[in-house]
Amino acid sequence: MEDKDLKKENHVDVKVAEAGSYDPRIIAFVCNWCTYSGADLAGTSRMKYSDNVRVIKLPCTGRIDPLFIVEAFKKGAKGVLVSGCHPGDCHYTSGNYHSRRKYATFRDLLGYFGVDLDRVEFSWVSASEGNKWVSVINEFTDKIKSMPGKSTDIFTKK
Amino acid sequence: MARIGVFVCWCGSNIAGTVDVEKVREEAAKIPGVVSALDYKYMCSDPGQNSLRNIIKEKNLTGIVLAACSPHMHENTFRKAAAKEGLNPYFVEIANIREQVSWVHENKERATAKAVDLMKMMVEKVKRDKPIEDVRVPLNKKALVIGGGIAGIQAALDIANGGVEVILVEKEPSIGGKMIQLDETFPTLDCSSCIMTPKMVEANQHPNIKLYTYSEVEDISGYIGNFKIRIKKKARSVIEKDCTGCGECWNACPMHKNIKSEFNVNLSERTAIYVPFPQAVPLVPVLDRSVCLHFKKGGKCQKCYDACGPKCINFDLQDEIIEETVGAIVASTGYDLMDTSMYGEYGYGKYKDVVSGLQFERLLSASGPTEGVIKRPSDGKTPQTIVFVQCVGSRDPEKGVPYCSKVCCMYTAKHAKLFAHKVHGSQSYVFYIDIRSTSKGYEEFVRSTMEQDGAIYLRGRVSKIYEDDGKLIVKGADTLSGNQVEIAADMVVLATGVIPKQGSDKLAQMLGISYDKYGFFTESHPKLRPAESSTAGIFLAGMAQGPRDIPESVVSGSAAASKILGLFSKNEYEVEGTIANVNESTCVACFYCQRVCAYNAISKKEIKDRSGKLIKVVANVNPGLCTGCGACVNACFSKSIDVKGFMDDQIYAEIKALAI
Amino acid sequence: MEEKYFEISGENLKSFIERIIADDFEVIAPIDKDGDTFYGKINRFEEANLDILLPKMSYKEYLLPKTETLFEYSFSGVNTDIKDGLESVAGANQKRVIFGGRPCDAGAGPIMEKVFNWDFKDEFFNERFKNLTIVSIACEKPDNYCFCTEMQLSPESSYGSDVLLKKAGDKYFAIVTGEKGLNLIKPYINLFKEITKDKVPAENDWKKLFEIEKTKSFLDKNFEHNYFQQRFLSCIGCGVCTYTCPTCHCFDIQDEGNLKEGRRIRNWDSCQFGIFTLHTSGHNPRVTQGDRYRQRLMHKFKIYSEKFDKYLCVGCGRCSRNCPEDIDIKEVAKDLADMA
Amino acid sequence: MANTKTDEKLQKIAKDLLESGEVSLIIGYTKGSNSQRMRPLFVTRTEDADKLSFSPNAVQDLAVFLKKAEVKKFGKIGIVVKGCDEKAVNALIQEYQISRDNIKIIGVECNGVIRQNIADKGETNVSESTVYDKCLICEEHIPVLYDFLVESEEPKLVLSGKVKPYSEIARLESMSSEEKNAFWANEFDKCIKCYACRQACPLCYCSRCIVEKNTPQWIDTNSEETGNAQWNLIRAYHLSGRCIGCGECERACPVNIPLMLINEKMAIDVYNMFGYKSGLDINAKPVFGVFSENDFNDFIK
Repeated sequence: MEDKDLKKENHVDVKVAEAGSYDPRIIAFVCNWCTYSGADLAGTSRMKYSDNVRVIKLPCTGRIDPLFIVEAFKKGAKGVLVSGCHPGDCHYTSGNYHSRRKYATFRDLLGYFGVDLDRVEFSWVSASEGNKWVSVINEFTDKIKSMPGKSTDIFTKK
Repeated sequence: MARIGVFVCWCGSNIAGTVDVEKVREEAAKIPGVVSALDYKYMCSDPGQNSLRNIIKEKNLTGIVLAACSPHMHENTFRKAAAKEGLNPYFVEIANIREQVSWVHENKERATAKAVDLMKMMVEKVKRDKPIEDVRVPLNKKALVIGGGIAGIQAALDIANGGVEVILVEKEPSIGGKMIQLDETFPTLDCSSCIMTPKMVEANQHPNIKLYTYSEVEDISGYIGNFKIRIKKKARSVIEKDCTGCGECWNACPMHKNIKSEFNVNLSERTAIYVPFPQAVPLVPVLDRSVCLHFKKGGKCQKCYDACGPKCINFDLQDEIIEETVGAIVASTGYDLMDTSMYGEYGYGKYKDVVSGLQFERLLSASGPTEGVIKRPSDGKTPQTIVFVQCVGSRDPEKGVPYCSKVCCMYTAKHAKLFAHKVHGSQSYVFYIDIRSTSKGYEEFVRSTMEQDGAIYLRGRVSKIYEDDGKLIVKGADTLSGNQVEIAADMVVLATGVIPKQGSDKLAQMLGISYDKYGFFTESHPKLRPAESSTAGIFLAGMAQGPRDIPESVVSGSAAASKILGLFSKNEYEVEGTIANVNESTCVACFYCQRVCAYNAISKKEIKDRSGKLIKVVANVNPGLCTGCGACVNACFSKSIDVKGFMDDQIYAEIKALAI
Repeated sequence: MEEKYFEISGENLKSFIERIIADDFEVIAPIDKDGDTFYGKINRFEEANLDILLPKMSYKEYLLPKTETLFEYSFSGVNTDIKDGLESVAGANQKRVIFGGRPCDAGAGPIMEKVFNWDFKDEFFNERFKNLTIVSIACEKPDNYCFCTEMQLSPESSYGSDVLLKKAGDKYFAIVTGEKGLNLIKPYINLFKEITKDKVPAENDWKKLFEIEKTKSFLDKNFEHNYFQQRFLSCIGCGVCTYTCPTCHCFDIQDEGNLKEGRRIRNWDSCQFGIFTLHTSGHNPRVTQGDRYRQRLMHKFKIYSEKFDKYLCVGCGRCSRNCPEDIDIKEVAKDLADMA
Repeated sequence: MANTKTDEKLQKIAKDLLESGEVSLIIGYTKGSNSQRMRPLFVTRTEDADKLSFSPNAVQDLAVFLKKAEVKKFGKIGIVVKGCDEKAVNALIQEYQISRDNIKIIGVECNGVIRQNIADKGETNVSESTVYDKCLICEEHIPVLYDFLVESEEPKLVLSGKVKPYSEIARLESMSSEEKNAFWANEFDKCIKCYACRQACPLCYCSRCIVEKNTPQWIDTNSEETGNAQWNLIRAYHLSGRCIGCGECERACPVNIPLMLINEKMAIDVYNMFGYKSGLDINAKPVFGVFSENDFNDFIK
């Protein structure tokens, strides 16, 4: 196929979204070494998964501040995923351990304030777990899609 | 004002087949601050890189975004290309629209929309990139090796032969470690001291090696290139430089009963002033003050002093503190054997003729207490039947450790073989769980022990050992035949498992390196960086990392040495500049950052005014140690610390880009 | 307009309030909430707590909301649309009545009005102030923290009220100070009985504890006095004094939004905050809490009065009652007067 | 009012400390603007020590002053603390804000302090219905650490169990997300962003609070539902596992947001998850400065 044809054939109008469908945005904060690589592996393995997710890469789970979750909700995310190396596998030794304490506490606080905890997901996905990445994203997306319009966060205007 | 260039790669049809690259480019052009947007078939190709470089030049870009494959693929390629045009290489951001878009999504509209989003996020991120300079740390080209076993000696020799000064610190009076205690080595059966002694001597005489025996590292501070070391040289009570090693002193010592020889694993006795073994390096005795009559009875006895020709015995010598500065460290502290007395059913400690593998080595050794004739400790008779029990403590999560000690299968085979060679007509039995003989010549070695030397291998565990009429009755299971077996043996040798050297956890804490739950030092990466610790400038070698045999220990010593020689081949150590950065004006010195830092990279810094008065204390990041993981950022309440390249502001901008 | 005087029975006052509520007036009155009393919207007369001396917060927020949108913008990629925040203020809340406040709170209105009009006419404030009708009730028993009398008002002052009610047994005397008040009661005038001024009992002779002019004269001369640093060591800079004050009016202008849409807002601010005067350079002219509390005193008792011939304080005593560290501004003002 | 024996003891300790030069400042309480109020007193001269006093109206946590630069300048400081307040001193030592060597802790046995808003209305009895909830769950009537202890002459607080401290927490926990959300939205709607909660907190010692940082803007500046919720969430998060429960934030709040329902909830949960209580041991490592490999992991896929 000529380059020109390829361009033409694939030209789409980005703005088109299926009318009436609920198309929630999901933001995923992932560590560079495990989950980001795991997501890359899903790509090189040509696995298919839901396209609602937007990944933000950070060096380590230890760098993923729970407050990013708040910011993601503030800016319109309907679900937020935090994912990093399995316990014991942290590239930086202990970033995920330190953060796990914070997440447990922060999540608790969010729940107490009435944030629907179904909207906040945490996972450990290693660089070899492309398939786990796919299932985490698909399941989370399905869950978020199943609760349209339910606004139970306290960070966006009602 | 930002001048951003966006380059959308087709990756042939890999991206362009699923993502409307032209649309991505059009959307990019609309973003304020984007002054150039281009799509191209293969951005990573030479023409692709050239057009990128040309546009950087033409448009005087302040940042570039590649919407292309994963940053793990080509981030470096594009950074280098940008750097060639004088752009800070960290002003390059990658939107991963291949691995995380085109290859995983099928709906073109939606894949394109996602690609546009990812591109926008990176545009907003790159707008907020700050120039990052890689950090250069000056190097003190001197190395410290802690532990003078085979791994440490090998490391020290390799480094020294590379022309670099080495300080070798050994806790015991002599270097040599565990290897010098061994008799012959598997699978070649060359004698351990024959191959070890020349190495020890070489280390002692090498002009680039400064040897501190009977010494311990007391304190370490600093970081790669600049570690400050305090070494405690324990008082030997012998003036080293004057001693000739003649032996008059220990021959004169009246204390020759009841002091067990450490070197012979309690199978013989030594004097209060002693050398651990005749080939000790240095051949200078040590006076053990805890048992010496002079010290115990108020200075009356001085027989050794009287006997000494050069008069080099000095009872008043004190511990000495030596301070050194080095640029790199090798931690090769070796191992201990597990205490097997918890296996009451084996009777170790109770029956004299139940010995450990290392004791058996000493019984085999020509330099050992029996001069190489195998004799029972109880009555000195030569045993005709020996039962060897493998996996004592190893692979036993209940009572011992869950890991495999790796060397026992081989040394047990060696013991059985040597036993057969030395005592003709004898019989050995080996209780094993599995035979692990996976290196060159190992399997053949075990086979020959079984087939040529007649050792009977029984797969199963020993349940009980007891004494009966001068014999040790060994009861166990042969799981292959399903029979219970009972063997009347003259001796039992336990292949005790290995554990990290006592105190290695303390040393690890001092060094700021991580260790596993057993106390073995952990590698920076178990596969790709096996010679490096988690802390820059500190390298690992030998059994301190985990069970391994002699060739592996030698390899690891050499590996650590070559890492250090590589490091020292430059005058400065270069670290990626993506490290933490403290805002000193808002830091309140709560030091949560320090608590969560896995690399000891945070220290306290005092800010003083011109008159020297303390204004405040703040956190300080050591660029040589920081890895840029960002745990400190997460720990900081006032947000006074940030990581270059992943600043809070940039993360927020990425999130915000999605809301636009 | 000349002042007009009326009598109204307790019963009729209740009818009056309930009828204005029925006629779509938003009536703001002291209501009991969370163990204290705050101003809030009432739907029935009984909800108002008319016995309480003063609600914990003033009703400043009805004149200067804690967050006010000045304008909003949206950017389509080509055009920018701007919506003036005043549009939502104008037209709304035209029928808002503050009922049951005290003369001190009422006195704050005109004092603030001066600030918002001396150079730049603040349309937001003016629009809100214009639409507010204030029906106050004179105090019978001021407490120890009250010092309106020292602040040129009194427990019975009608300054700033559109209607001032004075309780007398079962009934109230109503002093209507102008058109705004008269317009409010006109449709319900049959509930009121007009009387002549001489029928309204004369004001009590309220004693002053100190002369505020003396406080000012101390402040005139003693900017660097050690008193401030020592006395306000116990100030934690919480700003509760300024936030609950009916006359404190500092605000901070901020932008919220992104490339696509956003707004400019103004939020309450406080001179008690460390960063209030923090320069970008890192220099802060008011380093200590002593400096900051002095600023508050200066502004209230000196700077404002030099410009507007009034003090920026109505003596309500909220800052003292609400201060977590028990700093009593009346005591402080008296200290300063005594030292003058 | 006459000196009580407690007052005399306090005065004596303060005088001795000042006279011997062991401290250059004593932070204590003195009688306040009405008979039912106490206020902080800063004593630098021995003759002023006579003004020191203590009563069940001594509601303030004086440890808050230890974070003030103006106070730190005094160097060695003596401080009068109740059991709850003393935990703040410990936490400040743990977080390197003060040095144990620079502080003399004058502990006062406390059997509860009367809620200020009812004391202002004339309540003088110390009973389970008049003291703060924190007093009902107090386990440190005698401070855990002190250099001097002044024992109380007040009768011990009698707990019948009828008054359930922080009972709202259990009620809130049993609510649905929507109900919780509505509850807190209503509470935070009252917030005026005066940050009195922060200023009154002895452990909010940052010289530049996260709310004041605008690159990025962590917390919306507005005092509406978004900005208020973010502020209250982040304040609570930053104090989780650190709050020692003195309740000063809630007392200072001019709009009566029940902040202790948040702080106490987090204290309970942090204890349940990590076995840590703040401010009990100056040698303990703060809960977010350490981790365990076995930490709670159930919520992570």
